[in-house]
Amino acid sequence: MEITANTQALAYLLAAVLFILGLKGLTHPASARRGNLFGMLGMLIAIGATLAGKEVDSYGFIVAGVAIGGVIGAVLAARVQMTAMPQLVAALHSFVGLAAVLVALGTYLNRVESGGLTPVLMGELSAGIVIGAITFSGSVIAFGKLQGILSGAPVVFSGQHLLNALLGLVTVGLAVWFGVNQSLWALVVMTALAFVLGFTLIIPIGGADMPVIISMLNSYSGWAAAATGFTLGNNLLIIVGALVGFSGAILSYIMCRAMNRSILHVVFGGFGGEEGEAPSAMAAAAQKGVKAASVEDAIYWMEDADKVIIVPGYGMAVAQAQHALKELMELLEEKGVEVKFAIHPVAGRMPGHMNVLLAEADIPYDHVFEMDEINPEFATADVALVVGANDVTNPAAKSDPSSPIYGMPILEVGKARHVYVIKRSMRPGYSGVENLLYYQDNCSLIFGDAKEVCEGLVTALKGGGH
Amino acid sequence: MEITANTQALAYLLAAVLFILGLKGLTHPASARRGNLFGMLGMLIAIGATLAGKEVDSYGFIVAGVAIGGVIGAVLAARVQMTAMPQLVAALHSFVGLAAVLVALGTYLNRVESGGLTPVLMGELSAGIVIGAITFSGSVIAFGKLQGILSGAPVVFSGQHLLNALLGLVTVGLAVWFGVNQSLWALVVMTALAFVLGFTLIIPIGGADMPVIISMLNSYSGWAAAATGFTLGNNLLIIVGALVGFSGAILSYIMCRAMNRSILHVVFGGFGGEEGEAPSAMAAAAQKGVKAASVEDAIYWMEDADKVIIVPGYGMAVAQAQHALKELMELLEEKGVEVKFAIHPVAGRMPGHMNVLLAEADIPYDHVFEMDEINPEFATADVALVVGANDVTNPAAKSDPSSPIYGMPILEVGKARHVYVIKRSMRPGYSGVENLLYYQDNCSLIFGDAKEVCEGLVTALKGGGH
Amino acid sequence: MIIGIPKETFPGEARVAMSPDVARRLRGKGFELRLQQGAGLEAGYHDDDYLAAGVEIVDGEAAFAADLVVKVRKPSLEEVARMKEGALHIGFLETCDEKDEVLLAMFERGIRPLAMERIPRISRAQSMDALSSQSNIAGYRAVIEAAARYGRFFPLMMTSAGSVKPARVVVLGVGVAGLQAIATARRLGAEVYAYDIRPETREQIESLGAKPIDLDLGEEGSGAGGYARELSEEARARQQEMLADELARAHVIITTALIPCRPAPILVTESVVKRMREGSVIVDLAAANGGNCPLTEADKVVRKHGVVLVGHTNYPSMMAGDASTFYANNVANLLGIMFEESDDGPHLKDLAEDEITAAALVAPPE
Amino acid sequence: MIIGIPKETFPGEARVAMSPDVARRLRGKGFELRLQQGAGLEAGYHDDDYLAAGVEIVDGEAAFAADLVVKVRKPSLEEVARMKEGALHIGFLETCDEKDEVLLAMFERGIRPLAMERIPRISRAQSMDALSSQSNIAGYRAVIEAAARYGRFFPLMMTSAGSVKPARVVVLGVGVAGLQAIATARRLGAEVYAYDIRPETREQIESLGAKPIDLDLGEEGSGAGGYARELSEEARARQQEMLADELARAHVIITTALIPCRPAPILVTESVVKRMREGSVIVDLAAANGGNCPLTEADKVVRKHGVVLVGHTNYPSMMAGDASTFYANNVANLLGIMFEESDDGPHLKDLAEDEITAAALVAPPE
Amino acid sequence: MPDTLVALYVFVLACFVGYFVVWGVTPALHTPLVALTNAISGIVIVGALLVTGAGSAGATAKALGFIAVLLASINVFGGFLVTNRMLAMFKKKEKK
Amino acid sequence: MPDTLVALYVFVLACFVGYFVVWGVTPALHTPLVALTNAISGIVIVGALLVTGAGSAGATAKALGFIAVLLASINVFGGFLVTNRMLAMFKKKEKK
Ligand SMILES: NC(=O)c1ccc[n+]([C@@H]2O[C@H](COP(=O)([O-])OP(=O)(O)OC[C@H]3O[C@@H](n4cnc5c(N)ncnc54)[C@H](OP(=O)(O)O)[C@@H]3O)[C@@H](O)[C@H]2O)c1
Ligand SMILES: NC(=O)c1ccc[n+]([C@@H]2O[C@H](COP(=O)([O-])OP(=O)(O)OC[C@H]3O[C@@H](n4cnc5c(N)ncnc54)[C@H](OP(=O)(O)O)[C@@H]3O)[C@@H](O)[C@H]2O)c1
Ligand SMILES: NC(=O)c1ccc[n+]([C@@H]2O[C@H](COP(=O)([O-])OP(=O)(O)OC[C@H]3O[C@@H](n4cnc5c(N)ncnc54)[C@H](O)[C@@H]3O)[C@@H](O)[C@H]2O)c1
Ligand SMILES: NC(=O)c1ccc[n+]([C@@H]2O[C@H](COP(=O)([O-])OP(=O)(O)OC[C@H]3O[C@@H](n4cnc5c(N)ncnc54)[C@H](O)[C@@H]3O)[C@@H](O)[C@H]2O)c1
Repeated sequence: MEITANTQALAYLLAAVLFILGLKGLTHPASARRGNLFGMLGMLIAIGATLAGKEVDSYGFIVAGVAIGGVIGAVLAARVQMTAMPQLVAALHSFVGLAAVLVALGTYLNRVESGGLTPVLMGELSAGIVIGAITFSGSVIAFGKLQGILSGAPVVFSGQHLLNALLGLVTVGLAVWFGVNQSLWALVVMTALAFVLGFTLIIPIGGADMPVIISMLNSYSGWAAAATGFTLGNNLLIIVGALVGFSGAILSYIMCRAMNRSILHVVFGGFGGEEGEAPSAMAAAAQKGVKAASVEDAIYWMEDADKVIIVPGYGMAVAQAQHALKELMELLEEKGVEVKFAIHPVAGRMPGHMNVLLAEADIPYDHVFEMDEINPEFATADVALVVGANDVTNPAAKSDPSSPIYGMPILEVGKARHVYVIKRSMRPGYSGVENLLYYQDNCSLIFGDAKEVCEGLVTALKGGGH
Repeated sequence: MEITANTQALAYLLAAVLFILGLKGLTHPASARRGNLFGMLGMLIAIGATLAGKEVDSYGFIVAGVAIGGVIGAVLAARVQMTAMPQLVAALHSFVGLAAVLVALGTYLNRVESGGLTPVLMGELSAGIVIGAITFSGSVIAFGKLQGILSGAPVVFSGQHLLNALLGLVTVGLAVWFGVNQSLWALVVMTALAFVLGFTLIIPIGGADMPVIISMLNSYSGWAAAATGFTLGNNLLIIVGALVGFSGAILSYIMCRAMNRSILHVVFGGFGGEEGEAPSAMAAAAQKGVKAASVEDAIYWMEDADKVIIVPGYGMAVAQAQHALKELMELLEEKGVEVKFAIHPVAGRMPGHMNVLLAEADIPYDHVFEMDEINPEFATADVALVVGANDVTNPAAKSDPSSPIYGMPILEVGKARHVYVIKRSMRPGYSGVENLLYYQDNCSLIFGDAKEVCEGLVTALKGGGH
Repeated sequence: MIIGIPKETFPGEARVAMSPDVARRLRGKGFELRLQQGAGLEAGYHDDDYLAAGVEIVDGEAAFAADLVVKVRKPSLEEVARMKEGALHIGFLETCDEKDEVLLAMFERGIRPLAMERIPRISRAQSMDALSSQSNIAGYRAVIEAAARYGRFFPLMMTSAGSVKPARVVVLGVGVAGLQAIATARRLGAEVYAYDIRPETREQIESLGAKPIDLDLGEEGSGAGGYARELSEEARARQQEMLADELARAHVIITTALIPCRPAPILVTESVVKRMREGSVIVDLAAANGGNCPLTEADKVVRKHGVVLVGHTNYPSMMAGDASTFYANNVANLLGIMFEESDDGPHLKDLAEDEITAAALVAPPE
Repeated sequence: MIIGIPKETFPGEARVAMSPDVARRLRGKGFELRLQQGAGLEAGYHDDDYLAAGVEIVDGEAAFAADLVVKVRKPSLEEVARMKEGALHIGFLETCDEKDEVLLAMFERGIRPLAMERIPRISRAQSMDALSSQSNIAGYRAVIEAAARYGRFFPLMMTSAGSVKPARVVVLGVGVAGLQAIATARRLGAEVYAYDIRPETREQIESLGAKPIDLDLGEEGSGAGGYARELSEEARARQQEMLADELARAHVIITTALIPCRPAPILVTESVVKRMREGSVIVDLAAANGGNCPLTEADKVVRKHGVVLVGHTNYPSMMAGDASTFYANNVANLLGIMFEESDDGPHLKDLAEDEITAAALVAPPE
Repeated sequence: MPDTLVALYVFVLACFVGYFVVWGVTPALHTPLVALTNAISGIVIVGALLVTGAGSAGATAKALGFIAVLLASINVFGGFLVTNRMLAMFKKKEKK
Repeated sequence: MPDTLVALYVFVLACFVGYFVVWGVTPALHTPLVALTNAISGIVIVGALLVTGAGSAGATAKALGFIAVLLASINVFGGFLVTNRMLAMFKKKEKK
């Protein structure tokens, strides 16, 4: 069944709208799954409308390509370990990039034959090829770093920015040359240089910044698609390409902000370079294999938990975070979450230290439990929020006879479904012993001053915007 | 100098981008003035490109119209009282609506002559006329209500929704008839009915909802422009029309949410009708001519004030808002605002009531001042925030010898540049005397529980989003 | 206008009716002040301080022989005899009986007494209301007293040597003293419950973070002028019964329930005291009026059924420094509406004209 | 294993080494307990309560004639004589002198004493650390005492009868007692400053919302095991001088500065006391060791230069109920690591093996 | 693509932009934002110009167009200036 | 309007939509959002289809196109399914 160009255009518009709604949906947990569905539907419509359009009249290769690719994609997606997701996404990116390059080359070949080559078109083609190639080789490097094939450490060498700038200029020069002279060698060299550029752009970037880079490469792949759209005069590709390109860029920016990184620093590895306190704590954590988390991650699990147990320690006192905790408690209770405070007998630096402060913040006594009462409850808690406590949660006290705190009873926070620990650094507590809790799978650290983080939790819980 | 269609299209695109940036700019105080400039520039480019285009080749009427209209507009804008702004905006709306109707009619006439009438075009024309007409008569009514020519009270009559629905249906029917039969009488009757519909849609809506309605009519005028764009095949009109139409609708929704009103209720006057506590307090306030304000309004002035004086009273104690006030204090101080607490000797219900609570929240003693110390400072304060205090701020104690509190010294909050009072209702305080402070020009009330409002202030101060 | 400030002679009274700071303020308004030597000593104010404030230090005779005598406590008959005929007297009169012998003695000598306790409880008069200012001190001090006599912690404490539950404090009567007692006990970390017959106190109790005890007596407890009224026999019995369980679980009870010019209502019965835990404390601020607990003995601390009963009747005197300042301020504010400033010093106004002075001035019985 | 709990005979001592609750727990572990009749009375625990917990009520002889005697205070020579040969003794020994006559008497009779004050300050031992648990009480109680003896308000108060400034409280020595004193004074609304020679206390002071006083002594104050070390002559003089102005402005001073086995350092000199405001209060928790203020008199409350000096030496005893529970818990936790459970009751382990018992056990001098 | 379809594409995308652009507006700016939106909706002037300026336009159409130009001009000039005046009120004082 | 201009209009507007659409995303959804965006960028498949499916396409072009279709398909299928798996982790338990 062949459809008219108009019907196809309408279908394309519909697909574009679905993509927009899909992305919007993914910004909020409640609508995320629906968002993904919208995305799938949009893709289905886009492919269907293309195939049904009059431009496509030979299906053999297509069916084969889609079938093979589809199966590979599906199997990959189904088999991959959850922890290997980032690699997979990087790999997928590289495919998009390569596909964009191939499409541009194919278009060039087709047009050479049909003879519709204009300078504008050649420019569009070049853009598609260059961006696609950068996306490809960049993603390959990212994949290698994530997979551990390449070292995750940032590879910074002097003159790196100069080299990149030079490569970029030459590539652009070649594109212009190609546009004006239709010279095939220019096309080939340009393509090759673009691949190299992707490599030199991404290789200096450290493993910690990879999530941002993946998002950035995503953005590149969007621009490549848009360029392809221009080449083919296909509005759907343009819309979706621009959409992906811009939203990917914004997303990278948002991620950088959340991680307290400078976007410039990330995109051009080694730029700027000054790091604040938080990232260095994060770096230390990353080095030790400890998970760092954001306020929003914690809130995500807390806001519809059944039970949250808060474990205050000396850090809460130092930060004077008790008032913020009170507010957090109230907000959670408004959402129907049961909130309890667990007080270890030696938390803080004097007997009853936590009691004084919690009472000051007017936290009702019936919410405050001593260790023996509350320990059996951790197993049924969805989240244990450890606020500036350390030694009193350290499982080494139970398991490691060589530890100076061996034999001290502890709060068994590790039994909760999720554990979030608020502290400023990887430094140990009073006893100077490293806390084994942090290496547990269900435990993440939120680095920062306890008061600021708790206030952040409150703000996040209140939502804010949209 | 005539420009090519392509150049014109590019200019139009630039204008559209400027309009988008303009609107975005207006969402934040820092960029607002720049936003307005962008808007002006966009309009200049749009008009210039149109005049320079090949479609326009007779300038006499145009120059006259623009000159006269421009002068009238400028004079109106320069002369109007600040308090009469809403009326002016309503009046301007009506002009847009009428202009849209006239343009549609004019296009119809032009096309009848040149003979390019298709059903699609007729449909687009009808849409432009109907929406334009509704905008016009609706804005006229709104103007009348705001100006006091018509009564501001909601005029609700039974069967009103039925009538509107009927009118709407008949109008649409006539539009179809016109499209199919090109019947002039259908066009005329349709136009007339649309004017009536604008009237019946807006007349039931009460004065308190007028701001929202103005924004809604704004949205209508956008849709009218978009319809005109379709008629004329002009992409700029389409973009800007859709932009104005959709953003106006969203803005109406946002305003409703901020005022705690249902958008349905507002747009179809008298719909729903159940009102929460806040609106009824607002209603009482409105009746007495007391200004109600939102948390964001207060924050707007507080966040870059030099000095804010907080006046707690019994209501703070009832709401236990002291912890939230502490946080507010800290946030303001972070922004470089000087924050002081003013304690009236008889605030609360026991001697030292406020002191106990402020100390509980750990508000440092050196921030807390007694009446005699702080009274001279109100005159230099940018904002006085009265949190659940009433009698102790009542100027009647100084001015009204018949008042039971006559002779009691008060906190002279009225001397601050802006006064925001947090309380739940228009009910008086302990002494049962109405507070004359609320009628002062610089005073606004924020209705709600003191704790909730203070937490709202904290959240607003933290920003949240974008 | 000469103001005389004699030394208080009531046994155990440490307060003085004037503080150096307030004296300085009054001097500035043209009053002459004469203070009996050593009158402020027990409150921590030396004669030197007064001298520096422009007060003349005199002997007792001279202090009484003033145009206006300012005292804290009710004067003795002998003291009345030392006053000038036709003088004014400001101070607590501590009597509801207009035929009281001291009053009669005053009337006889043409002395016009203004009773501090009769100042009406209107917003305007709050700054002259010595009953409030002194009750406030009593409320604070009662809790300190209770904490000092209670052999355990007030706050909750979870320590490596075990946990202690917070003390359960019940405050009966939520007037000025009761509110301050609630606030102070809460500060120390106790779990505080409170009860009053006036229903409007519920919100006030919560405004201090404490928990109100609700009883349904079937009778309204609010009387005139913000004071409570006396309950019927029946309601009183119901009240005692309904309170019993709450009180028996308390570790500290602070009672402040008073009805002006009536014996204090009995709220804590002997059977309740018997049920309380060993070492519990009852501080009875109504001890002077018979006590809210019949076991209290005025001016004594006794232990009965293992419970410590504190019957002090003069808490403000235990904090004589601040109490005297407050009192002196109240007096000065009262003088502020009694006198008109003029070039030749302050002039007495017609005391019947202002509702406050009219109410405070005790008129001779017909 | 029979545990004997005699009545404390030290003058004024109201505590008892065992509480009914803890006794019940020990019974559950197979210990037999014998309590001297009436031993718990002053702490508010009746013999009946102990009986109900499975404790045998015996006379003094039987209580001492146990395998393990648990006491609070150092026994007298006469009491040592009543103990079984080779018995164990747990309690404070209150001496740093290994040649102390009571110790020697014990060694002579083969009695092995475990000194509660020698339990090391490591995380694991916190639940046995009676020095901490009792200091904690002293810190709280010291503030209550100060508030009761101070003739003014602790908190800031702005009232219609005038404002009072908050009391300025300075805490010297920020160990366990000092921290609790800071916390309690802050609760009451005082403005609290604190000082210690150990620099790590700075953060701890702030963690309670108080303000640290910083002095630069040019010398490090932290000693071994969390305790302070004694300063050089020179540094001590500098310390006194630099503190003087801060202290003279204080209304209440609570001193807790101690160095184990050394006389208490002098921090508040007479000249400072003279400069303090009339009616100020100094509570000297170091009174037993000579006092941080030379004017303090142990076990007395005196007034010098208008300042009240409180020299009580046994605050825990004033809160004997909670103090005894804490102490009993400490003892029970110590027993927990001393004994191994087995079918035929608890078995004593080798006390030299665990670093805690090894440190607590006092060995006869070579 | 035919013009109407192009118009539809543009319309739909512009609607999305309109949807997103004003979220997060500070309440204090509600009124100025309405005023600016109003000014921008004066874009119908472009339509009016086209109608009036068309050489082929008849007299009636020209007349209608003239009125439309006039009205829309009032709106454009008035709208932007009013917005400007409102925003002037929102000028905060300089921080020292 | 010529096609290239139309494309430009569409491109610019789509950029704005792209700019606005992901603001306010919950951090917990950052990774799934990247995954979805990745899947959507598989839209190049449309280009690949057009190149491959063009009757006029030469053998080289067809071969290139085929590989492109294959790669893009992996991306499309893999991308959406991965997103789905990630989101499955985010399924919260039902509130009682
Ligand atoms: N209770 C007593 O009587 C007493 C007396 C003396 C000693 N102790 C000992 O003290 C310890 C108490 O355990 P604990 O878990 O309460 O404390 P902890 O083990 O000392 O740990 C406190 C943690 O809080 C963090 N922290 C400090 N300031 C912070 C701030 N502003 N914001 C966020 N985090 C902050 C620190 O990590 P960062 O530096 O990375 O932020 C530290 O790891 C035990 O070892 C106990 O034996 C207790
Ligand atoms: N200090 C003393 O010793 C003492 C003793 C007795 C009497 N008084 C008298 O009490 C008065 C004290 O003055 P004031 O200004 O502190 O109190 P006030 O005049 O009684 O006013 C308190 C205000 O707080 C508002 N409010 C109550 N609950 C609230 C909540 N949850 N959230 C927000 N607002 C709330 C009330 O308005 P809404 O109901 O509209 O919310 C009320 O207007 C004086 O008249 C004084 O004479 C004082
Ligand atoms: N100008 C003013 O606004 C002002 C000034 C001071 C006091 N007041 C008000 O005056 C009122 C009385 O204050 P007060 O402290 O002098 O009171 P009070 O000393 O006379 O009595 C103390 C409390 O005991 C309560 N009481 C009496 N009988 C009782 C019973 N059987 N059971 C339980 N409670 C009982 C009373 O209701 C009162 O609250 C308060 O409401 C106070 O706020 C108002
Ligand atoms: N296991 C544990 O972790 C544990 C248990 C209990 C106590 N501790 C620690 O042991 C330390 C001592 O506690 P303590 O209460 O028994 O101390 P303490 O009673 O021996 O002394 C009280 C305080 O006085 C201070 N001091 C001594 N000389 C001083 C001087 N000249 N000037 C000022 N201050 C002086 C000391 O530094 C100490 O803080 C504290 O740090 C406490 O936290 C640790």
